[in-house]
Amino acid sequence: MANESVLVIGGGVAGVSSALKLAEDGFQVYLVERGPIIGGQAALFCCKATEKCSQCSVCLVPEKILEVAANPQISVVVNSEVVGISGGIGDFKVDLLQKPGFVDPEKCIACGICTELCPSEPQKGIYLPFPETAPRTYIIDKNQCLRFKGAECNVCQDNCPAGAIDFEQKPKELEVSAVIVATGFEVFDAREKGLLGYGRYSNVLTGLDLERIFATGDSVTLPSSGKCPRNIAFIQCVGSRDEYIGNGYCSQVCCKYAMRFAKLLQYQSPEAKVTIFYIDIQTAGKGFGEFYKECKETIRFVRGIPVEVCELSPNELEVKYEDLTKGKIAKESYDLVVLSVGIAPRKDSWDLARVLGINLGDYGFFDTQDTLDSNRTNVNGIFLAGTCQGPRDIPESIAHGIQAASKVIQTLTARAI
Amino acid sequence: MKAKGAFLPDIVAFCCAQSAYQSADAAGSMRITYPENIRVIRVPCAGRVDVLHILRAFEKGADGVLVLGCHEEACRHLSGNIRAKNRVQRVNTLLQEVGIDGKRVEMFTLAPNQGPRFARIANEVNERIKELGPSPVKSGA
Amino acid sequence: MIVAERKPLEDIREMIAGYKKILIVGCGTCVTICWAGGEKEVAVLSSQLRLASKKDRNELEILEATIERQCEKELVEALKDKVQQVEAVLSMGCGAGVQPIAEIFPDTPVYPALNTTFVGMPEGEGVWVETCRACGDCFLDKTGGICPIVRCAKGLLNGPCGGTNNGKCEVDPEKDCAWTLIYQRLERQGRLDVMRKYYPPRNFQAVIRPGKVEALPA
Amino acid sequence: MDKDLRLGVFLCDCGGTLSKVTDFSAIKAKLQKLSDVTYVGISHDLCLKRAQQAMQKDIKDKGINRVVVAACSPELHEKDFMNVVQSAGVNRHLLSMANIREQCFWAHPDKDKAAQKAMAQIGMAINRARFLEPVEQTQISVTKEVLIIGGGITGIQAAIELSNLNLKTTLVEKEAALGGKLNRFANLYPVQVSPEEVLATKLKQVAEGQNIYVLTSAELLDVSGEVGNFSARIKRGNGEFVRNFGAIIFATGYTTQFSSQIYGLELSNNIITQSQLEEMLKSSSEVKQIPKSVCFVTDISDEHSRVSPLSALRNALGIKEKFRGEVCVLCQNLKVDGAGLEKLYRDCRNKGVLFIKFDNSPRISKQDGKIKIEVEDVLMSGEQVTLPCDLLVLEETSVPPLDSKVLGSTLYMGLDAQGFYQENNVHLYPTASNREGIFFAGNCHADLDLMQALTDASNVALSAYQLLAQGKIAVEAEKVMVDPNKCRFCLTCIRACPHHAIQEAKVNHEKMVAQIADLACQGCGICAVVCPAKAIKPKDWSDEQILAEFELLGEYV
Repeated sequence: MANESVLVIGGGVAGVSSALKLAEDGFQVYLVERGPIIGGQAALFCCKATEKCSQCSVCLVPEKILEVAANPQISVVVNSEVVGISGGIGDFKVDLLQKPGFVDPEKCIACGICTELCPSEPQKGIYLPFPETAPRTYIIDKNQCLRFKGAECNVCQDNCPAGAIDFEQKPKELEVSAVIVATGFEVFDAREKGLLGYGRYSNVLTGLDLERIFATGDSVTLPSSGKCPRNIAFIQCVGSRDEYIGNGYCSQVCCKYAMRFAKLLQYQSPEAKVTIFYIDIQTAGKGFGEFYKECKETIRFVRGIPVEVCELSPNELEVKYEDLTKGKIAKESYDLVVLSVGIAPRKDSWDLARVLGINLGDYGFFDTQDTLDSNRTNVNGIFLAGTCQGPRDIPESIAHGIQAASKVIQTLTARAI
Repeated sequence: MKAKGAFLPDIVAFCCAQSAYQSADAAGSMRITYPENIRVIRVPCAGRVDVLHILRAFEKGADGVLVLGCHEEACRHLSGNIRAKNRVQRVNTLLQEVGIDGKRVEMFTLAPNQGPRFARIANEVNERIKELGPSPVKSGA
Repeated sequence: MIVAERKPLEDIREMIAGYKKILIVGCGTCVTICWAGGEKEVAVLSSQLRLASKKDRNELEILEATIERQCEKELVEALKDKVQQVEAVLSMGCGAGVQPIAEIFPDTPVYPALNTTFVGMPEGEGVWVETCRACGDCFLDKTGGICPIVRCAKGLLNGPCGGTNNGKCEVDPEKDCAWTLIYQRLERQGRLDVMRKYYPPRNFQAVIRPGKVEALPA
Repeated sequence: MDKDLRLGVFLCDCGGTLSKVTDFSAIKAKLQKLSDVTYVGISHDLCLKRAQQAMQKDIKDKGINRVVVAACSPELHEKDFMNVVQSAGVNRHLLSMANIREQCFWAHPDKDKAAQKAMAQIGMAINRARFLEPVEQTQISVTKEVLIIGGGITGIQAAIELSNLNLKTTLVEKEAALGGKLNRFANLYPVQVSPEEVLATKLKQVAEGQNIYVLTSAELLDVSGEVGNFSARIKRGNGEFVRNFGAIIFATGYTTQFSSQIYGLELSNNIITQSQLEEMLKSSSEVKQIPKSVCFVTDISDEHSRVSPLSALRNALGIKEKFRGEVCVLCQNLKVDGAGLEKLYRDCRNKGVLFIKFDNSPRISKQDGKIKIEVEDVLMSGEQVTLPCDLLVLEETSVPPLDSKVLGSTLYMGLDAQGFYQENNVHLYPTASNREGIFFAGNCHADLDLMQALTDASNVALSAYQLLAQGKIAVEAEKVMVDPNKCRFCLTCIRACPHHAIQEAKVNHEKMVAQIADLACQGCGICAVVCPAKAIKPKDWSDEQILAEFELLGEYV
């Protein structure tokens, strides 16, 4: 399979898994990422282990990123988007619009001197977004960089020992035999559910916020007071199983992460009370039934999704929900409310769909050709991987990424004969 | 050389390369500091850490020993972290027999992406060992 | 095989108190296999002793050696030059190992670091159970290969007693009733008639201590 | 350790940033004083090719035979440096690294303390280097054929994909025909294709696949050997034969089991299990009396598999389509966390299927043949509902096939609490067993729906393919070594090895000793620790190396 090349669009966990498998098989892989670094959403998530591993699989991500960084077969193209494609399987021509990234991954040795010297204060204009990035490259933050504020600043460029910073970078064209689309998902924007108060009340967070908080520190405190939360409510299915907002599907991850976080919060402060409001608890998956049973011992499960969250005082939130046992509206107060936001298709999927000529299916996820093949699209040679095709958790995204790689290899093998 | 008076414990931390060692790196990358008197020794799995390694560390003058492995059920070798835990317990008793406080050796579990947790563990353990004072077998102690 | 356990450290320290230089001898056979006196355990013990002496600020130098079998005089001879260097020897063999060393080196005090517990077999990782009392008058032919003298809490020859309870022993409900096992084994072999016989008390005097076995010349 | 040690120490100040913090020339000076240190070099960017070429040259020119690199974390560039060392003609394992960036200068703002720690770390790495040992690379040739156990959809799919990848497969199925559950299911909702169709297309592909050798009414008896060259004993009819395979894929699926104690009900003509219903729906022959009202009870036991709730949904719709009539599904939690399940649930509702959720199990009684179901409907504030029902369908629990336990133990593969196969590490290696070269796919090891099972199949197929495609596997010979003179053959390591990589062997045809299979060994070092005779040495992590690292305790601090 040597000297054939494959384009993987999207540097999330699915795309990375595809890329690694393809590279292992001798393909030259272009891993194109719109953002400045690969790893995708999961790279910003946190470990949810207590004494025991809760098997959220987040820890697989940094490891895979390092593998990509170390793999000569994979060239990572960041800050880039696919704007055009021509030809067909075996010889696609792909136009990349490469937003200037300014820092050349090939040259940057991630020494950190640029950050040190960057005059932009307090927020630096160039930095390493988080450990284990790949490419292991510092990025320029246009909102902070003085140069982008009109100043004649060249400090980083002048002082970079590797000469990696270059404010003019050129677009690219790639020639590849096949394409894997792994553009991932968007976290549902909880603001669309205005009544739940996200964005208005400081102590209403989303699952994503918790991920970030635990990823950067190792404990959560109330945004309002800095105190440790004592009485926490999780609200499930925010943006999932909801035809009114056009997401008539189960996101498949929220029940699991909510219960893991609930356990983690209680591990952090054992006296914390946790309530989970739900429609149906999804417990399929190896060993998860047992985990649910464990949770039921320390966590209160309430059937029914609250309609409204109000702020009584900066440190007190009131959750209004229908008490199904009594059949009337009930009010309970909490100091922290976590919205279990689900997986939504990327709003810009349609643009890529147009560029590549592939179909969108239910709810705006990419569609497949054959009901029994979740990778093949209507365009021969273009395959799907991960959450851009439908909701998946991390292990499933990895598996699906590998499956896509397998389909590519099989298809190209068949052509070779 | 050590500043007189202020007691800086010598702490040996055996770190599983699959998890703890990477979390130590992460702590550094995130510029989260922890006591510099902790000597990290990289091992392929917490299951590689032998009762003997720990005892010898004390012979060489360690004031405390840390064994850091993967979270339970996250061991690549299924039982490595559990074995390590049991060995740490055995060392506890072996040290007690000798008359050294068993609390000088401890086991913790982490994930590779838990830099902050690594730093916290390092700090806590450092404080605990300071409380206990220099190891009684240490020359000059 | 012979199963042994290490003595508590303080007992061992008492024995070797006052010596400045000792030799710890491991045995490469039974006690290695039951994790009591192999090269590893020799290293652990000497490390412990060094720590203890450092702690109490009294000097103690330790030599280590592990030989194939301590119960063979020829093999023990190999220790000669090491023994000459030390004031005392600490044997990590079974009782049968300590004695040959003491005999070969009559001028050097030899101390046991282990308690020899029983003849048995491994049950799980790191667990050994007694299976033979070495009574010298084997009864297994009549019990389907299960020894009631060891495995029945009462050592009955004509079991089971009234206390057998769903296959468990009344003395220790954790343990299986040996006689239930025997019954099942014999039933399986269609030899239950063996159980109907009465067996008079054993005369363990049959073996005059110390026991001796003289095989025909090979 | 080597008599003639020539240590080369390569310091990297990471683009000059680290030397801003501390004086590298001072470190260099100190290091040069140490015994055996023949060369100390300072570089600014060892992670880049240019500097690595220079490093390679230095190693050659100075005749260095042990390399110490003090730079960023070994997690980042250790492999690169190993390659440099190798390219310089020194064994790639004679490299030892000191992490002076992440774990010193980046972690400790106090420059002097950071520098002291760095010095100590380098010292430790040097001490370790003295005890490094070479490990030779070799290749082991493998059998380019895969054995697949289980001819259900997962096994079939794996076979097809392997065949697409030009790898021979032998597909072993217990029963007389391939297809497994596809032969029993009446529909595959939410997948809008009939099981017959799916099976037909798949069997066509199997027939067309050049490299697929199908064995029906056959069973795997036993496996010996190691990854790359397993030899499997297979029983067919009353014949028996042995064949060699490079890898083995288990796709033995699951079976269902009805336990009446969950309900205190015995099965009868109008109380049936899901699988009985499947048969009923599948059979083309007309059913005697068509049930007017059908009730499903699911998610009632503590068993949380996907299988049973899903079949309730599938068949609720199926029965609605086939017989009309009242259909009602009772459950605690509706399981919709799979592709298209929420949609399927809505279809059911649109077609008029009634869903009732309970917290307390419904009371089911039977008077003169008539079934009466009383349940508190939690969605109606716990109101008592009594349901007439002339066909009650009860859930089954999914259990592993009978023989999986036996196979599991004969092949030293772990089983989980329910007796399904346990992956090597459930989330790290989803389809790998604890043994190299043995894989699990489908419901024999996890709780999957159809699409997930297919994904699983591709995953194992690719793993097996990438393991065997080259016809040989590169391996590090004796990276963990047993000293046959010290080994007492106590079996401790053999029992302890998590990957079953150790088995018995004879040295010069008599003494039995433990021997480590290089291919199967994953280098965790557990065996070395449990060995009571200290007979096992992992060359990259030997006791000497580890102990050498804290020789310097107390110094530099």
